[in-house]
Amino acid sequence: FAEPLIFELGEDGRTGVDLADVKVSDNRLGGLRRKDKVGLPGLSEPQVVRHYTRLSQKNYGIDSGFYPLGSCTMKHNPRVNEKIARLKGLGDLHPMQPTSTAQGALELIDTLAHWIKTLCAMPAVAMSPAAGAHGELCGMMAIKAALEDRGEADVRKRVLVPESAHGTNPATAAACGFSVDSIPATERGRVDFAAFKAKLGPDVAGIMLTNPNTCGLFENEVIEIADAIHDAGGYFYCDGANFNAIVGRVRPGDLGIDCMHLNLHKTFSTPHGGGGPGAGPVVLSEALAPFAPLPYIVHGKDGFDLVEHKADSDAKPFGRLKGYHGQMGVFIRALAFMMSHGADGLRQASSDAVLNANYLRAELQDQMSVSFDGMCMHEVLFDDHFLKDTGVTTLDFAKAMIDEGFHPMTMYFPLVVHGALLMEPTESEAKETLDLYIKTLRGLNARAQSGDAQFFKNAPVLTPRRRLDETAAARKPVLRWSPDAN
Amino acid sequence: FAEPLIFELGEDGRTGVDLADVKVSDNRLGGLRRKDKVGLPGLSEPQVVRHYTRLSQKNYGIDSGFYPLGSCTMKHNPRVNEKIARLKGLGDLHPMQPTSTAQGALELIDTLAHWIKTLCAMPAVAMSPAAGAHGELCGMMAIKAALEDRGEADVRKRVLVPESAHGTNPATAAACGFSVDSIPATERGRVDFAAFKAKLGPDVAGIMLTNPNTCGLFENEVIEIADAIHDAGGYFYCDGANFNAIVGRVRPGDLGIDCMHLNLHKTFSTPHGGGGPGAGPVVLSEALAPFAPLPYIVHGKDGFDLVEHKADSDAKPFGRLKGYHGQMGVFIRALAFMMSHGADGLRQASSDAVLNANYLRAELQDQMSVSFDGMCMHEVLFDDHFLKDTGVTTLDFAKAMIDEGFHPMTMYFPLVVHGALLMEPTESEAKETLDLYIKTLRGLNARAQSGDAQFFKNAPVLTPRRRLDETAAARKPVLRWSPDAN
Amino acid sequence: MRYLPHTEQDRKDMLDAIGAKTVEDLYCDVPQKALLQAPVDLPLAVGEMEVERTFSAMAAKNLSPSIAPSFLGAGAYRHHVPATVDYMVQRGEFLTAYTPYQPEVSQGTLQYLFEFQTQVALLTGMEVANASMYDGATATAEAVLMAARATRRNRAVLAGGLHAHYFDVTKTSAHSLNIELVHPDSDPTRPADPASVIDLIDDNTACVVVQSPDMFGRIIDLRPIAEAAHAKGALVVAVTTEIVSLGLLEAPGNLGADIVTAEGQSLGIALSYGGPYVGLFATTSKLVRQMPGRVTGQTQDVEGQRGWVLTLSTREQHIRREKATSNICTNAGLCALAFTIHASLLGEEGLSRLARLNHANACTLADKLAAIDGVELMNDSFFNEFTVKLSQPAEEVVEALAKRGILGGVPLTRLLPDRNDLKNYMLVAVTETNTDADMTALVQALEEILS
Amino acid sequence: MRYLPHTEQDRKDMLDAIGAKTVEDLYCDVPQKALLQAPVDLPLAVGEMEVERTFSAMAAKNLSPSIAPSFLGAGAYRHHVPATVDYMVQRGEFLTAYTPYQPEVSQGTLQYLFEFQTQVALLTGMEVANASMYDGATATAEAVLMAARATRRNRAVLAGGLHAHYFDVTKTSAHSLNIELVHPDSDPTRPADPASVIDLIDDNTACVVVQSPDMFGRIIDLRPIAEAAHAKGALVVAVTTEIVSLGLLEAPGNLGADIVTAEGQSLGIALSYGGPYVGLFATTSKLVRQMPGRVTGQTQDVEGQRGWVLTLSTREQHIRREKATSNICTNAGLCALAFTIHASLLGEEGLSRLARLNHANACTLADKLAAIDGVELMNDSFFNEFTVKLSQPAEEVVEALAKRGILGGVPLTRLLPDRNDLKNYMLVAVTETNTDADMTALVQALEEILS
Repeated sequence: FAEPLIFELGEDGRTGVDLADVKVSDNRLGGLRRKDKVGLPGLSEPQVVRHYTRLSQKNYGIDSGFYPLGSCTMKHNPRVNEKIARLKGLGDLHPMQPTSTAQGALELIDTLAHWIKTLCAMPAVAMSPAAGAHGELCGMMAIKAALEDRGEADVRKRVLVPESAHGTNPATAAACGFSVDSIPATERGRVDFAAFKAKLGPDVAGIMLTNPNTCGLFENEVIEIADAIHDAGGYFYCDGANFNAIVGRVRPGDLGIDCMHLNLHKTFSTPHGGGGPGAGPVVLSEALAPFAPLPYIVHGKDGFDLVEHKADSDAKPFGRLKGYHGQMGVFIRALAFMMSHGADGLRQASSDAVLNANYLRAELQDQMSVSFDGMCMHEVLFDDHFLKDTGVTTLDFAKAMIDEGFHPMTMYFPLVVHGALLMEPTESEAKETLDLYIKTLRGLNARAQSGDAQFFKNAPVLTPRRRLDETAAARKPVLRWSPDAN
Repeated sequence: FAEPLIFELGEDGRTGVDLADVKVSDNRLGGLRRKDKVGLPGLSEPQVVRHYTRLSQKNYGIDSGFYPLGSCTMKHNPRVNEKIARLKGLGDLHPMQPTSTAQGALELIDTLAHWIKTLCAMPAVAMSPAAGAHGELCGMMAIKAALEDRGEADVRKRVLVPESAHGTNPATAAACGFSVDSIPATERGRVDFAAFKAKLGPDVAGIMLTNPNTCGLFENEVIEIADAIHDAGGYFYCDGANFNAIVGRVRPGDLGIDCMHLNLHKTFSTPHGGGGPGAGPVVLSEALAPFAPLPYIVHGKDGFDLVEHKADSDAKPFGRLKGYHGQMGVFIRALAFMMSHGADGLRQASSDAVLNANYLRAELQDQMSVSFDGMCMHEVLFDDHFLKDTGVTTLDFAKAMIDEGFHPMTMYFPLVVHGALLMEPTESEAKETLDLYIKTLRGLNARAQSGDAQFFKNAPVLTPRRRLDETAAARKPVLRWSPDAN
Repeated sequence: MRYLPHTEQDRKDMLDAIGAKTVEDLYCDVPQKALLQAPVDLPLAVGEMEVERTFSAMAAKNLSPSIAPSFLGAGAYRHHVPATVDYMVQRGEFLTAYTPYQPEVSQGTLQYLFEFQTQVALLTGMEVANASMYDGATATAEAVLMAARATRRNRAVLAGGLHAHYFDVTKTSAHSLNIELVHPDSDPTRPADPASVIDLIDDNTACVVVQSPDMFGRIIDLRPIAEAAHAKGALVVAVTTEIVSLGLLEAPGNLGADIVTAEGQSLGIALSYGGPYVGLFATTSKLVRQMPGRVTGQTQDVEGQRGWVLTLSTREQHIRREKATSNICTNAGLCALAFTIHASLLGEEGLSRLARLNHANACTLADKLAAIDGVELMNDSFFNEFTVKLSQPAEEVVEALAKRGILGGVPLTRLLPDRNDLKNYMLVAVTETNTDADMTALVQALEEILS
Repeated sequence: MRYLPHTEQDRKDMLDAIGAKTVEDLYCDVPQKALLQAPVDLPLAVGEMEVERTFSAMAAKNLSPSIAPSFLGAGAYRHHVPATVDYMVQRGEFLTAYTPYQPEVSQGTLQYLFEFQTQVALLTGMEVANASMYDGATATAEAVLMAARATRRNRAVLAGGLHAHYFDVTKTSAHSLNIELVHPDSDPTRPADPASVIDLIDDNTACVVVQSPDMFGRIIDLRPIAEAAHAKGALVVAVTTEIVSLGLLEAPGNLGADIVTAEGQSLGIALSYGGPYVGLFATTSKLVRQMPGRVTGQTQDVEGQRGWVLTLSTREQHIRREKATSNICTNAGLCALAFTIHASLLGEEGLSRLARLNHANACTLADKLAAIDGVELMNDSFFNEFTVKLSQPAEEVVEALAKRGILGGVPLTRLLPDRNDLKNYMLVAVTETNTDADMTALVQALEEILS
């Protein structure tokens, strides 16, 4: 059933909140009292509840079923974390209350920082970035600040980025004023080490490498890459989007990286429905630690203290990335997730994630075309070779999965293979779920091979909406409701 | 998608709760340590979340859409009440903690009692009954106790019950050891006053009358009925299932009733998903008040006190109905609902409920056959006369409504009309919702009149399951999963 | 008002459509003298913020067992409920649904009730269970009525260890139907003696009701009693107030029970000052058509797909009216859901660990308390609750503990007020939620108070 | 472990299927020396109960603004959020979904984002809005970058009243892209003077950034500044840290703004010690293709049914990579949802009442405080926050208030630490959540402290 827009449901004079109707004078409003109405619709509380309930029913989440969206680490979101995040004394704390009244909050952030540093074997972590891309910005700004500190910022302007990287990597480099130089991949899906070395030079600021990479593979020459970039005077930014494969098994600090962001909302499972909020703390090596942004926590004589402005003389913070002190609500949930698992459980979780991905690989490789041989990490990459001559595209195949009750994998990313299908099962999924998924994909492939392309072209048919016209949406954008237009 | 039973999802060794694995000796178990396994399946937390999420998606609630189930008062369930019921110091109180440590809880119950007594103009209320039918039991036991106190219990064994009554009324009378004598209805849908008077006699214990009655009509001779039953030496039990029509507009105490239960979960909107929990406090007249069951609250010198055993000499409690002190969780929500509305809002709510029902009546009466002329109260009764010769039954019609996104009305109740369709819109519904519902029913009726009976016989088709075989279920009952059978 | 959607214009338009001038016209059938002309004398509407403030203020006047070390039991137990349980129960499709009269759009409710019935049957070791009742006490009363119906006898023997509220509720129901109850005195001072019950069974006895662990925490062997009862043609009703105990103790179905009733609060359900809870009711296939309460059964739809419906409704009031097996109409659906989700999260392993943890903690505290001067442990056997005899009146001790911020136990005289001989006895319950610090606090406080 | 479904048998079976002996075999591409052989040095797994205890203990070390009278603002405001908001946000289908890459199964997310965009556009008086950003500060920084792109100029004038964090964040971003920032000193001691900003606009100015109410609570008339900026070809970025103010104050879109950025926390979102919040970003249709961040657009499906998709992705990184309008990839979806639900509950009437209530309470408190010896009210105009000058250093006063259990205000030097001249100034915010008792407590405490 179509659900109207909230603007189509309202009526003047209704409200879903009861508040006193006080009059105010204009004396203290600087002559700027609003003249017209805002235009918000009036609804009763029951109407609002029903509207958003119905909208939610048009959505698919992890709670609904398997969600193997590659590179997004869609794992179980524990509900106890939601409960904890709402505790009085945590969820209701004001960011500007005196630190003497927020010692528990600072302890919490400091404890989380300790877990992160220990898991990464890194000496420092900047907590404030609000998301993965924000963390990238933080890391690259720290690199830039270090280069400025060395007086080489005007020279070292080039950043090396593998062609398999997420789009945010080059976008971040650009946002920091760097130019981007793309490194090709080998046929094993890794950085072409020779090509990489050939690109090194005195103008190189550093490399942005995702490891495990976006093909779901561990960069087996990562230590050599680190050594080489360091030898060339550059820094090693590691994109930690795929940290879930190695938590408790491999510590980034042992690989020679200089900075890496963690997607707390992905790896450590905080709900980020609809695409956020996230949190992207960045671990920093000794070389970059002094440039960490404000604010940060220090252990003072009266307990924890929050440095919001440059204070100690060794610190050379490159600035501030965000209002206040970071995504506390995400910190709480991430720390609860970590503590629940413990050192043992986190290690088990990453192993199970890798096990699940390899199981999919093993059980599907005779049907679908695995892009690269060998063991994968926590996600497995297929390309559309197996669909050759069927008339079925990656997109069609994905849409058909929806009708079978599954959220599709990531499509057409990474760009290094044709018609990519990137599957990330995560550790949350039981073997039975994977088995059902495997059976379904095998069935769909049989259907594709049988020549029934139309079945795929028609899909999905069981969804609230069928295929949507994205071209029309972009050509003549309608980005809001308005009283006349709709 | 079919969702397996939880027993079909589990695997030995999994668990969704982490608890220490302590060993215990048998020394203190009286030789009765369990020998075999219970047989519960093992599931991880994510599996449990997904399973019950999916089950919920096969359900329809008020949050999903319009739910005009007659006589059930399916109104909006405010979420703030859920929040309040979970407050520390309320939701976690133990029933046996010293009353000195639960003064706030007793204050809350006492405040709710005050609201109930004021709304009903009655001097006393018994709070402990757990549901409407339990309240009926309470009321009839109070009547029985009063008759015993008068020494007439052995004589007055007959209870008069209108034929339109809910089945619980005669069942309750029987559970109290009374015989049931049915009073016919007039063609106006009310108690046949002459027939009622003719049935009065020295063996009559009382009358159980629902008012507004189950036809959605106010018993306009209720005061005469009260006078007559009192003159005959009997008591007047009023079934308060339909109190929602008259809250703040008519006080039962002004009508001469001796006792009446309130369905807090219906009239005062506490969630009772799947059929409970409820709460059925019973207001009592001066005549019945001394017989109120245990426990009850009194105002002592040190604050509130809870009388759990017969104490004061005037009281003649007929006994205890339930463990502890009543449905506190329901009390909290009901009182929050009452306070939110206030005296003004409650009166407005009942008026709106009656307005909505009459609006349905007015807008549908040319299409569907209204059973009784005149204004209705908060629900409106149709019969299947309008479906005559269409081949469509009340059941078929109701099932077709499901495919249109509505929960059906109550069917085949009350029994006084043929093929009843009893609609109760409640005050929660906006005019737009009613208009859409009206339009839908008119459309369905047009289809029925057009001779397309098969459409109705096939319905519903858009539901997780289509029509289920209830006869087979009853003939050879399968009431549980078992390892072999399923 | 935030819950009411109509504007004044809506109301006017609707009155016009009805052909009424005012709302009062709609109430034309109400006798004029009974129709109120103004709101009743109660406070006017307030906003959500004010409502929250009012209730928070009332909550603040109570001593919260989440904050105070708490050792209260007597039929209601504080357990840790995983957050998942409450989140799932609050999903609108569950929370705001009603009785599944329309099975096609109620398969969620029906399937969880079927799962609930199965879990209850498994836990109790019985063949079938209903879809829940109000609480353990009312379930027990219903069991006695059912036994009377099934045996066509009108006498029931209730063992002395039956929870006082369960006895009282049963007595209230039995009184109405002239069922005679025989109830030997409760005596925690001597070991539970099956003979004291067995001797009371006669040829007119419909059933014997035995609670284990009993009101004093003692674990009772049902077998000799069941044997004696069955020999006389009487049914055996086994009662459990702490369902978690069945993770460690033998299921009553394996000990001769014909009907098992229990309080299900321990799994998934907030203490909430005594309700709403969930009554469990299980029995044998043979007796199923005598069983009170709602029940869900498996069937198929027209396409042959497995599904569930309410069934055996020929026992119920809307069909049978005064001949129904019970007057109970509602069940405790949401509480049953909470129970089922908690049980599903625990699973075999979780329940077993939970039960062992409870018993281990109880053993620890029992020994600690027994070591205090002025405290005597009365129980040879127990699960997570036991009785102690104190050197001072228990009610005074409990008040003194409360003043120290400890909810120390339930004085037996709160349950049995006429038993002055028991005034020094206190029930103490321990669960997985009690920390070592809790226990130490109780021990130290008792040492001070009793010294 | 409760979150991990695999049993050891499952793991073994899966390894067999893979053809691996151990889990270590799966990590064969990791350099051996970097592969850990044992868990890292952190605590081991614990149950839910222990986790709750740990966090409750940390929470107990903080002074909760739900308990203490609280007058803290400075860009984050305590408002009453209806319970409905949080219940809806927590529905699993919303909570556990991700970016709506598959629109057919994401219409819920997409439609609420479309509603959010519309609400933001309506509130700000602008033509279009994006689907949210991290917070108000980052949104403002992005606005400056966008203005530089759109005008191809690299200089921005930031009015002195811009929130210090917003300025700092903008400075950090601008530094990377060599955008020059001009920022006159913040001065709450004199009335806000448009001329001080207007004089700084030159022909290379990409934009002027003006906050209203500004960091000191003053309401700024954007019109003269906008006129001057537009005359020089510069864009106007209007900033609001308290979105509720737009229920009472003129929308910046009606005062000449080309871009509006705001902090949306006030509607629906918990204070949560500073995040996550939601950045609002609105602009004109003309500038829409320069707008950063995700955006939802309306379209049709193959059956002609209205639906929504993510659109204008040619601005974004996964298409444009280093040429994207911003590096921002995620939005603040759940926060946007909370904002939207709260705004929907309020509606026109609710928002207007809320805004008036805030202002009325602020007027009341401002007058009460101004009457205290040693307190001077600095503002001629304000919405729900104002600056007072105290007779003692504000940081000390705030600590003294905290000792009395009152969260009294924000010392200006917390935001502007270099401004020793402002050490006696304090920001005080008042909302609908402040009771008369709260205000009385603050007044009395200040009287004591300052006497």
